[in-house]
Amino acid sequence: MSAHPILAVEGLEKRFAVGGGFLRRASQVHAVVGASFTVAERSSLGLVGESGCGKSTLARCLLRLVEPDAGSILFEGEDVRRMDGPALRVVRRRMQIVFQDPYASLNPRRTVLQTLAEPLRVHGLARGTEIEERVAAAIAEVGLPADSARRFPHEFSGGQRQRIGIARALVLAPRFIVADEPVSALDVSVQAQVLQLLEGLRERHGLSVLFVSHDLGVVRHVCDRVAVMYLGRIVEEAPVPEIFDDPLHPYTQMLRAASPVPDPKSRFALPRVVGELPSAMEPPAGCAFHPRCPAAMPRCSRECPTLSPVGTGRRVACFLHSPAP
Amino acid sequence: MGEFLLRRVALAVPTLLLAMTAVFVLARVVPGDPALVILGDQASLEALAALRERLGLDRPILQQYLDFLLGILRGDLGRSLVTGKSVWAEVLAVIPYTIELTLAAIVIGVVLGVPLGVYAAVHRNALPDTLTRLFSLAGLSFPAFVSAILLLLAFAIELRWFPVISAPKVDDPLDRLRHLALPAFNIGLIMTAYVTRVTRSSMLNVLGEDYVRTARAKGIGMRAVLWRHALRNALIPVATVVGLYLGTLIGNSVLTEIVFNRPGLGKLILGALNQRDYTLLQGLMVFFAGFIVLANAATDIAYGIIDPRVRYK
Amino acid sequence: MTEVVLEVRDLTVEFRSGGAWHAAVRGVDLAIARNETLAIVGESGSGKSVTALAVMGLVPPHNGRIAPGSSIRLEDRELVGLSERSMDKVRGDRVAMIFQEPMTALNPTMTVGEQVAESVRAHRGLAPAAAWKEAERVLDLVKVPSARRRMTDYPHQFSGGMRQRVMIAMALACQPEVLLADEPTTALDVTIQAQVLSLIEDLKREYGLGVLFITHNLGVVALIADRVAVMYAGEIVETARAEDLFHEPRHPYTEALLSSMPRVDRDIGELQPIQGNVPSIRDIGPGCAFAPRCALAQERCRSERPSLAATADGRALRCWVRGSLP
Amino acid sequence: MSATTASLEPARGWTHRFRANPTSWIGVAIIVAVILAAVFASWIWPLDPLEQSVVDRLMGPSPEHPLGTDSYGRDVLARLLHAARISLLIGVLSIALAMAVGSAIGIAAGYLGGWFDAAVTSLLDVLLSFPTLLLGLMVVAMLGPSIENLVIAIAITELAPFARVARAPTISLKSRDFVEAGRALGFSDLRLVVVHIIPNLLSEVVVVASLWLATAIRTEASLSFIGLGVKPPTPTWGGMIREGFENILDAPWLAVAPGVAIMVTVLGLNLLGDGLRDAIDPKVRRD
Repeated sequence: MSAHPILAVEGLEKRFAVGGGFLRRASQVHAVVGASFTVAERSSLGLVGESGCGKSTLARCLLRLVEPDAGSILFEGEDVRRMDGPALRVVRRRMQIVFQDPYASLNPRRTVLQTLAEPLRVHGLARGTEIEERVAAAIAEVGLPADSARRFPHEFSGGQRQRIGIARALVLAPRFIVADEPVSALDVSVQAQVLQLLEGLRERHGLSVLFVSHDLGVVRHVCDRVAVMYLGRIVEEAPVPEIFDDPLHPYTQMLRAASPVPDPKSRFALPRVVGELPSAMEPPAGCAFHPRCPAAMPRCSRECPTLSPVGTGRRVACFLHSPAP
Repeated sequence: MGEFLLRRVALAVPTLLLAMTAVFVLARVVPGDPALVILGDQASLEALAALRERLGLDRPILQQYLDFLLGILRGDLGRSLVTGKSVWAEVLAVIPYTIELTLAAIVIGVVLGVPLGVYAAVHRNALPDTLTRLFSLAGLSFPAFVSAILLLLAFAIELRWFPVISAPKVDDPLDRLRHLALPAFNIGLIMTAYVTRVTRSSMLNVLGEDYVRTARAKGIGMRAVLWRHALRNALIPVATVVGLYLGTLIGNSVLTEIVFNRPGLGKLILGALNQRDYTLLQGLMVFFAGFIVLANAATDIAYGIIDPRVRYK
Repeated sequence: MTEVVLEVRDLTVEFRSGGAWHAAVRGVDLAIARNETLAIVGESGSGKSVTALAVMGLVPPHNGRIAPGSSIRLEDRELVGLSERSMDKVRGDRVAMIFQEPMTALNPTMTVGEQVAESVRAHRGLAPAAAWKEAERVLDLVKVPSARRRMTDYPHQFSGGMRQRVMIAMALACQPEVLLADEPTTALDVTIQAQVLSLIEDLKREYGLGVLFITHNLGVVALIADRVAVMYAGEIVETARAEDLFHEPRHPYTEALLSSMPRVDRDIGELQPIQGNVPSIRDIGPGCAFAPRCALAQERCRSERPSLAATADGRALRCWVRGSLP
Repeated sequence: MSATTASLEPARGWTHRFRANPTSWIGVAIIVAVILAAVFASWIWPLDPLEQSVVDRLMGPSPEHPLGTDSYGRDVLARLLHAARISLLIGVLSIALAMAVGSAIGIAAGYLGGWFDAAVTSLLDVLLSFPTLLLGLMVVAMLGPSIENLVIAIAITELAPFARVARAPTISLKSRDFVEAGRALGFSDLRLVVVHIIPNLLSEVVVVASLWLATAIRTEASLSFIGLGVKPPTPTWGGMIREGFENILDAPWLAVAPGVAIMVTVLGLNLLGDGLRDAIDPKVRRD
């Protein structure tokens, strides 16, 4: 794996105003707090966490589908956040997204051909019969039947629709793909097909991937490195086998322990998980995880640990693993 | 709850301002000269100038607007050009009749419409449902004045059960009721058709909800499920939609009042139109706009009372 | 022999679609004993939820029906063919159900206390005040923090996990013999899922419940099931004790399902997806429903439907190829 | 919400559901009959709707005058058929205007959001709840009665429903993944609105149009009845009822015939619109 990053994110922030309106001040949700990470060329980074942890917002910030409030996003050395309209259009050929819900991510009134041809036309990348050829190639590549081009999304199953969504992301020949929970809406048997497809494409095209998921099993299978988010912050980042076999952050440990494994021998370890996710509008002071943390120290409720390197190639935001103050 | 009330009432203020502004603009888009429209082509130049001054049309538009708003703020809706009485006095003289009529219609509509809608929803796609649907569609297809004329023909002219001209003696409650019956029945049936329709579709939606299945799974019996779980939730949209329907209801009562020659806002408006009573018309518009905005606020508050989710948002 | 509380025999449930009746559940046999969790695992459209709804007598009457010959026995009482009124006495009292979406399964305009108390009142005939007290006790039991104060709150003021606890409280208010749980943790995050699963497990032990747990997640099955029934396209294809099933899956579908599932506890190398899609109930051929996707399918599998046959070691299998093995 | 799920239903199926519904066929039949009657009025009944005849005043139904004559001795059947033209014309034109302007406002508000949306929404709330009839009445009273002004007045009263019906799905479509995907692919806002949003809300707007066409025809008749319609002697249904109402004791059929005509036409449109709505709304679909 080359160490040269295709994407380098530094201090990314996103706040949302929630509620509010006439005579009432909006509360703020700090959806992403100072996120910094890199994705190496031809590698795949997993972003995991529970619902509401900000992983999906972070992913969409990278493509500026959501406008970040602060920080920098260096994609192939250029800052995406500073790009104006035309430059952004150009960079969008090279960064693409695959969505979770295969039913919502396709326009129900456009045929597969129309859906796949539109990006080529808009970017002026092909014309005439060349468009049809490239669309046919994309259809074949994602493993859809050859007669799919003239059909509408509702004629396909969920798994097939997800293949169309992947074909649409690939048709502009991007270098980097954000996959936002791409298999969580699919049945188990179909999920494996789509994961296999994504793996194959990644290898053939030398793609780099940010893979957002709540399913640790899926992430273990498809990712090289994983970043774990809790209430808007990345709390741990590490290479794949290590983060699951030897999680350092107590939250990663809890998440790992709570993730079901198809083996009844692990059952009596039904983990005793403490508490629930606090409201993102009023996150706890100090380390946001301390109210649920079995190893919480007095310090944890006052200060927030920063994400610091531990060992080789790992980072964790926890006082248990940071040098003594 | 208190905070919710306060917020909702405060929200009515800008809406009210917007509505008043709309009335003002509408009253000023008259092509040509309102004075000319009012007095006709034969009017002398002096008379026209005098009327313009009286209407304040000679002043700058911004000042007219401010005067208009300040007047409303003081509760002054202007004076009738024809009678010289204040718009308030004109309205207050007849409004009890209109209120009586619309209230009766709402009562008829809700009392008949809600059970009918529930019944149709529970027996959906069966014969009673189809009949109910046809009835409500037919009811919605009658312009209020056509049904009023038909009722008049049948029950007042042919059968002579009710008076042809509905001008009740004020101090005789029985006579009042007799004069109210046909007009109220007329709008009430249209209202029933509407409430039935809305209740049915809202009830159908609610019956498909997960929590209705949960209630069934508790084994509390179909009746309890219907009345305790489904109807309460189904009534939330019904309340809003009925609130929105108030506008149509007022329009219907105006037409009905005209057909039955019954005193009320309808006849007041018609008179103002026929006599080109420009200021009375504008005052009536302000009155209606204000009334509608407040009625909307009231509907929303009712909504908040039935639906806790709105309150705590 | 353990005491069987719920026994389903030859259950077939049909739905009308486009003027014809199609069976969504075909010939399902199940038995649940006291203090036992039977998991039904299957993908969407496999008929697992319909099976539970049929037990509750909640198959929508205007387009669904339980076919004649089906039998659902709760202890010694036959539930198929009971009148709505008699069924209402059973539902929520002796057999209760919790659903997948805790967000939508609670009535938004009734307080949580009212909804729990309602179950108690319906079957115990308690006075309102007594029912209220009882509801508070049950909410305490399912570990809703400060239950007394939260009784007057509305569902939208609760988190997803807490709502599912409220659902469980409602289901258990009358101490039923059988609890049907239809994907109760699918909408929840894994940490909350773990809490809810251990709550169900604890309550099962405490009250000797028979639990029918429906899920698509094999990991969850491994966590809580004593026995497992695997459903595919409306039929049970394999039943076994949980340890046996995960240790040695016999039906090709079960086996394929396990090897197509990525695991968090170890690297498994290549995933082996099942080709094709789950068939619609409207187009199932004469043979084994899984045959079109099965790597082992033979001529007979495509023409003749296998039956669910018990094996010597207490398992059952619906397969021509593997069924003949010892 | 239901709005959007409805419009995103696959195209196949809704036509089938519409055709399977017998009441929608009655609606179609009525509307076709009314349109034919209006278009071929002079062929169906060749008498002149404006020709007066003092001797033939207020005659009851007879072979020469199947629906009798009015107080000027004009043939009621001829007037009824010609009035259909005016009613349909005003109805269709005003709905077309309201649909174009109203949907544009609603789509703009929904797509742009923010303060613009807030301002538009509160204005719509007022407009929506203001008595349709009174609003139309005020506008015509101010502008003076003519076909154009009637069209404008009725269109104004029906802007709000179209704006509302277009706004809600625009908001939810805007955040749908396929629109988001379009943004990620570098499509312009204009393209997203025209190619990806409008086609998905069109069916709903059309359903609303057929239902509000019924209201438009009713409003036009009501305005004519009050005396704010097209100037006499041009025949309109509302105007005929107004004239007939003056002779209600002597010649009740004068008011009844056009009354029935309005009712049947409006019922036809409502049946049609209802059938369309049921067909595209999955919630009320027959299973």
